[in-house]
This record gives sequence, structure tokens and C-alpha cells, in this order.
Amino acid sequence: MSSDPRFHGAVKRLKQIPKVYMVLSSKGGVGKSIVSTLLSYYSSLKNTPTGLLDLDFTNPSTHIILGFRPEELSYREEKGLEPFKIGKLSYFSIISFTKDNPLVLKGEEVRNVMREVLSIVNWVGVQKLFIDTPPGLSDEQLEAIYNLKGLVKPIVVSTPHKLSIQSVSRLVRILRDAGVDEIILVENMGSGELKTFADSEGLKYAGYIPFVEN
Amino acid sequence: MSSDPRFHGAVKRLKQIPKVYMVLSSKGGVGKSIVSTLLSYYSSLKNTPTGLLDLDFTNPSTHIILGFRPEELSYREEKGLEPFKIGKLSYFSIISFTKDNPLVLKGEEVRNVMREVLSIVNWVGVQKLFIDTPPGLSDEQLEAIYNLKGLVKPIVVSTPHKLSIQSVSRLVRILRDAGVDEIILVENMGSGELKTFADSEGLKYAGYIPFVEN
Amino acid sequence: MVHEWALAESIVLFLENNGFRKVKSLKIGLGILQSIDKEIFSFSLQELLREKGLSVEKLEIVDEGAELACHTCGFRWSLSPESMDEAIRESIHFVPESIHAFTKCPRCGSRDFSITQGRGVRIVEVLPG
Amino acid sequence: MVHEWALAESIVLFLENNGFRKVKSLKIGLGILQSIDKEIFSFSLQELLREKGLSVEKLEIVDEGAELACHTCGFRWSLSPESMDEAIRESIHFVPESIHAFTKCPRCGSRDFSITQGRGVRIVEVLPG
Ligand SMILES: Nc1ncnc2c1ncn2[C@@H]1O[C@H](COP(=O)(O)OP(=O)(O)O)[C@@H](O)[C@H]1O
Ligand SMILES: Nc1ncnc2c1ncn2[C@@H]1O[C@H](COP(=O)(O)OP(=O)(O)O)[C@@H](O)[C@H]1O
Ligand SMILES: [Mg+2]
Ligand SMILES: [Mg+2]
Ligand SMILES: [Mg+2]
Ligand SMILES: [Mg+2]
Ligand code: NI
Ligand code: NI
Ligand SMILES: [Zn+2]
Ligand SMILES: [Zn+2]
Repeated sequence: MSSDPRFHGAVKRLKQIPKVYMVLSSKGGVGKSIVSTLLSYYSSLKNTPTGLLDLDFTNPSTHIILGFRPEELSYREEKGLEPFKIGKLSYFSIISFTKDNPLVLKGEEVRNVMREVLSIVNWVGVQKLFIDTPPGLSDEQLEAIYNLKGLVKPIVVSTPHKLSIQSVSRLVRILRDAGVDEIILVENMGSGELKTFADSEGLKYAGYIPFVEN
Repeated sequence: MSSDPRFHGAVKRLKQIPKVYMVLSSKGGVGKSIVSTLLSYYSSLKNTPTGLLDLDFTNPSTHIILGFRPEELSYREEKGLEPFKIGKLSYFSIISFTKDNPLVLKGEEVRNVMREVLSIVNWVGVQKLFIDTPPGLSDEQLEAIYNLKGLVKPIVVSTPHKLSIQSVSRLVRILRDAGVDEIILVENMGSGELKTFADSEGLKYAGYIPFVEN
Repeated sequence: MVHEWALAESIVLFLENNGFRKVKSLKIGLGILQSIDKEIFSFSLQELLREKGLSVEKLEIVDEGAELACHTCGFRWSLSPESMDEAIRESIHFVPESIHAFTKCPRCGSRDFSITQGRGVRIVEVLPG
Repeated sequence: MVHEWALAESIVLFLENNGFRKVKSLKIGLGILQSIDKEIFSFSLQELLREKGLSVEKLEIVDEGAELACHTCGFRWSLSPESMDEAIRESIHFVPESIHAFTKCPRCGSRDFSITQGRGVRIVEVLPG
């Protein structure tokens, strides 16, 4: 690890932010992007300088939830890249570089992009950073779980559905094996059913978001 | 590619099956597993010898939908591995090897597992094979799109949601660039809204599955 | 464990598709992680070569030790299938990457490791005749 | 394009964290894909080294050509940023993998390719003093 200079840059930048949350779930479609966007936006409204970083490079969607087109996002270069400002929210997504073009990345490349982004984006003054991630248990998650361990707190998202719970259980085992003590659980599209699951697994239950019709 | 012997085995086995469908979507949670399981099970009920292969190694879920525990699945070795039989459905998932243990695989490893499985599982007599895949646009999808091109027909699953449509558009562009002409679209949790999208993108619209309350 | 036939078949298809009809020497490595039955594998291979009308002058099948490497802490270790449970051994026999479901890095506990050697069947060398 | 400062900072943090206080020679490769401004990068590096009290006797910064390789058909090709649109060039300047959004294999059209060389900034060699 430590032979990659960017890793040292990433660690320094993450250490400067008091609270970094990584929104994880090995299952897709459970609401990671909605949860990370809402939590960060809400936090920014409460006058906490907050950041949102989209690390789901193949399916970046936080900009859509926030209501921006890729061309509308821009960054300022200042000893790194300064995030885009949406009110009090600092925001970064590589969609502003890749636009709506398809981006196919192999595992190793995904790690490269993660390290590059984490080492150049300058979250000056941000007190809380939320990071959205892709589904799966592959290179992105490995990098986050093992190499950024201790620097980021996992927020695991699950729906009350059996398939989602099983997927989360496996993820929790991996996090525990990696020595992560504090794991936060957000229940999405539910009504509190996962509270007992959270208790039995020793997760910090943050609450639930009901299914919202649109 | 051709320097990997397993690739040659995989091609031979896939060629022996008249129709191989790969259920794809770069977005998670849109219903790939439900769709591949239902399509294959339904086909088997109509007396077509049908197979279902679960290639979502980190989140295998077709066995749960089919109602089996990992321990209940078994294979017979006969010039390869003979799939598990569920009525007239031939079924294979590596969950029977990995049980409910978490399986973390890097991109290169995912390709290895895909090739190993495709080269040893013996779908003798199967006329239609449905393959479930993980979300994303990474090694699994690259292997399927570029290396198995011409041997598998893509079935793309999407919900009518904006995030899902955008994700599917990107996937369709990649498939088109790869020279794939026939792409089937299944609309899930919708009510026919995607018919016009399918037409405009030149996709073969297979129909929709409504949102089913449970 | 007669899925060895399928493993041998891939090798023979590889030779056939690459236009090797007469092979002077063929060297195949069997990663010990997969506990391949060498006799059955070798028998299957020879049967298949005969069926296809391919000739191999010198056939060598060698074992290759298994080595794992941790990406988190850099530790390297080896594993022998004998030390494992029968059920686990069988899983790995069919799909070597199943090892990820049963092992962690013995030094740091990370699941972010790779099989760097001795994964499964591979062609080490093939010389046309 | 002053994000060069951040790139240089990672190099300096690497040296610092690995206990290099006096370095005899440091060789850094700049992949041309990233169109790094060598002057700004070198200036930033020297500033940061001074700030941290690290000394480097011999500093060499070399360009590295960009090479891409297709995994589908095996084709290898090179790319120079000059041939690209300004906006694309800027994207790649920040994240070299953005190239995947704008290029396909010129021979077979596959998007399954890798940057095998000249991706970005890397330490080619560091010799302690
Ligand atoms: N609480 C909710 N109520 C209704 N729909 C939701 C809710 N949370 C998420 N969704 C929808 O579910 C889909 C998946 O959400 P998303 O945040 O994209 O998941 P992920 O990022 O985990 O793939 C989206 O279409 C989103 O609009
Ligand atoms: N038509 C539908 N109506 C209601 N729920 C559905 C429908 N299709 C899928 N689901 C639910 O949505 C979730 C995601 O489906 P799944 O097949 O696992 O998606 P994927 O394989 O694409 O990740 C599951 O909880 C599933 O039960
Ligand atoms: Mg998402
Ligand atoms: Mg994956
Ligand atoms: Mg699925
Ligand atoms: Mg991925
Ligand atoms: Ni066997
Ligand atoms: Ni710059
Ligand atoms: Zn380790
Ligand atoms: Zn090519």
C-alpha cells in the first residue's frame, strides 16, 4: 500500500475531516445513493460544512438526485481540486469529467480512480464527509474496508427484504473481521423492522426511511 | 484470451446450447435475479429443458428466490459437473461451495471463477440457459460482453425510474459498440412506460412486470 | 472427482483451436490447491487427444505449490489442501476461488488476498512438433 | 492546472511517512496522458520538500509515453494528449481513467482495455542518502 504516493495523500486529506462516513451495501438498489445524498444535504442545511463524494463511477447518480447535469458541475484548482458548491454542500463526482459516457473500469482501475480522487480533492473546512459507493464486494469495497480502515465509518444501508438482509450480514462479517467496531445501519423502504436485526448484530441503528410513493 | 484453455472449454459448452440469455443491468436492485429466475423456471414448466446459472458470486440470490438453502444443492461429477435439478430446471450456483460465507473477489478473480464455472458445468440437453449477473460494469460484464459475444444474448432489465433508464442507456451504448445487434429489454416494477424508450433505442421490448406487493 | 475430464477437455480444445496437431512437448501445471486427481486427469487427457487425433510426443504433468499473498499487509503464505476440511477441499477442487470464503490473511485478517500461484490447471509450455 | 500541487504533496508525504529525510536521488515519472505541467509540479515539489525539511540531492523528472492495450484483441496503441479535445484532455488531466469514457480500441472497438504505461505520476526510483 504505502508504496503508492497517492495513498499517503488520501490518508492526509481524510484525516483532516473530523467525520467521514462511507455508505456501503453489497446489494444494489437498496438506497445508498438516496441515503448518502439526503444525509449530506440535510447536514449542510444545519450549517455544518458538509461534503458528498460519489465513488460509484459506473453508476454515478447523486448528481441526478441533487438535480444537476454533468456540465453544470465545475471545480476550482487550488492546491488540489476544490469541490463544487451547492449551497453549503461541497460536492465531487467524476461525472463532470466523464459526462454521460459509459465508463467501464476493471477492478484495478477502480482502485486507481479512488486513490487519485481521494488524494487530489481538497475538502477544506468540511466537517462531515459522506461517500457514496457502488454495490458489490469487489475492489472498491476492499480498498475502503482494508486500506481506509480507521479513517472512514461505515453506514450500511438495507431494506427489510430477505435478500438485502442476507447481503448485509455477509458485509457485516467482513467488516468485523477487518476489525471495524462501529457500524451504523440505516433501514430504507421499511418501517422499523430492522431494529431487532441491528441489535442482534451489534449495529448502531440510525432509524428508518419509509417507502415513499412518487 | 485464447491462451486460457478454459475459455475454449467455455465456448464449446455454450455453443451446444441453442439459446443462452444473459440478464444484465449495470444498476443493482432492478430485478435481474427475479427476472432470470422467473424466466427460467417458467420455461422449464413449459417442458423446455432449461438451465439457470447464477454468476452473481458476491450476492447469489437465485437460490433464495427458488427456495433452497446452500446445503441442499448438490452436483454430480460426470465429465464435468452436472447441474442440480429442480423439477425440469437445471441449476448451478457457487453458493453450494461457498455456503453463506462472505466472498470477496477482485476483478481478475471474478473472471477466473466465470471461466472455471463455464468450462466445467455440463448443461447436457439444456435448450435454453438463463444467466444471472451482478450489477455494475466491471470485470464480469466485460468478460460477458467482449469475450462471450455472439454466444450469449443480452436481456437488459430496467425499472421506469430515471436512474435506472440512464444506467441502461449507458449499457446499451457499450453493447452496441461491441457489435451486439439484438438486445432484449424487460421492464420491471413498471406498467409499460418503457415501451417507447425501447423503441427509440432499437431494443426488443419483451414486456413488463408490475410492482407486486408482498 | 471426474470433473477432471472437463479440465482436460479445455486443454485439448485449446490445442485443437490453435492448430496444434502434432505437439513435441506439452507441460501442464496442476495447482495443488485444486487437489486434481492426476491419474484421472492424465487418463482423460490421453483419451481426448486420441479421440481428436492429436499427438503429443512428450507429456509432462507437474504439481505447483499454492501461494497466497495479502494485499493489505503484504504477508505471503502457502496452503496445502490436506490441512483442510473435506467439504472445503471439495469446494476448492471445483472453484479454487472458493478459498476466499474460508480463509483470511493469517497475519492481519484481511480478505483482500490473491492466489499468486498454484490456483488450478494451466499450460506451462507447449512446443509444436 | 494547479492541482499539480496535490500530486507533488503525495510524493512528499510518501517520503516523509517512509522515513526518508535525506534522499540521494529521486526519479519521478510523469505519464504524458495526464499533461502535467512539469514546471509547476517541480516547483510545488521543491517548495514542499523545503517546508518539510527534506533534502533531495538529485531530482529527475521524466516523461513517460502513454500506452494502451486491448484485452479483447490484444492490440496495443499509444495516445498523445495533443490529439485530444481540450475538455477531454482536462478530464484526463484530473483522472487518467476518464480516457475510458472517450476511447475504444481502434482495432476492435472494445472498451475492455488498460493503460499499461504513462498513466500518471509515479516514483520510478528513490535512493536514500
Ligand atoms: N425510501 C424510498 N422510497 C421509495 N423509493 C426509494 C426509496 N429509496 C430509494 N428509492 C428508489 O430506489 C431506487 C434505488 O435507490 P438508489 O439510492 O439508487 O440505490 P443504490 O444507490 O443502493 O443502488 C431508486 O430508484 C430510488 O429512487
Ligand atoms: N416486480 C416486482 N415487484 C415487487 N418487488 C420486486 C419486483 N421485482 C423485484 N422486486 C424486489 O426488488 C428487490 C431487487 O430485486 P433483485 O431481483 O434482487 O434485483 P437485482 O438482482 O437486479 O439486484 C428484491 O427485494 C425483489 O424482491
Ligand atoms: Mg447508488
Ligand atoms: Mg463486481
Ligand atoms: Mg441479483
Ligand atoms: Mg465494480
Ligand atoms: Ni473432480
Ligand atoms: Ni492540474
Ligand atoms: Zn495481511
Ligand atoms: Zn481490441
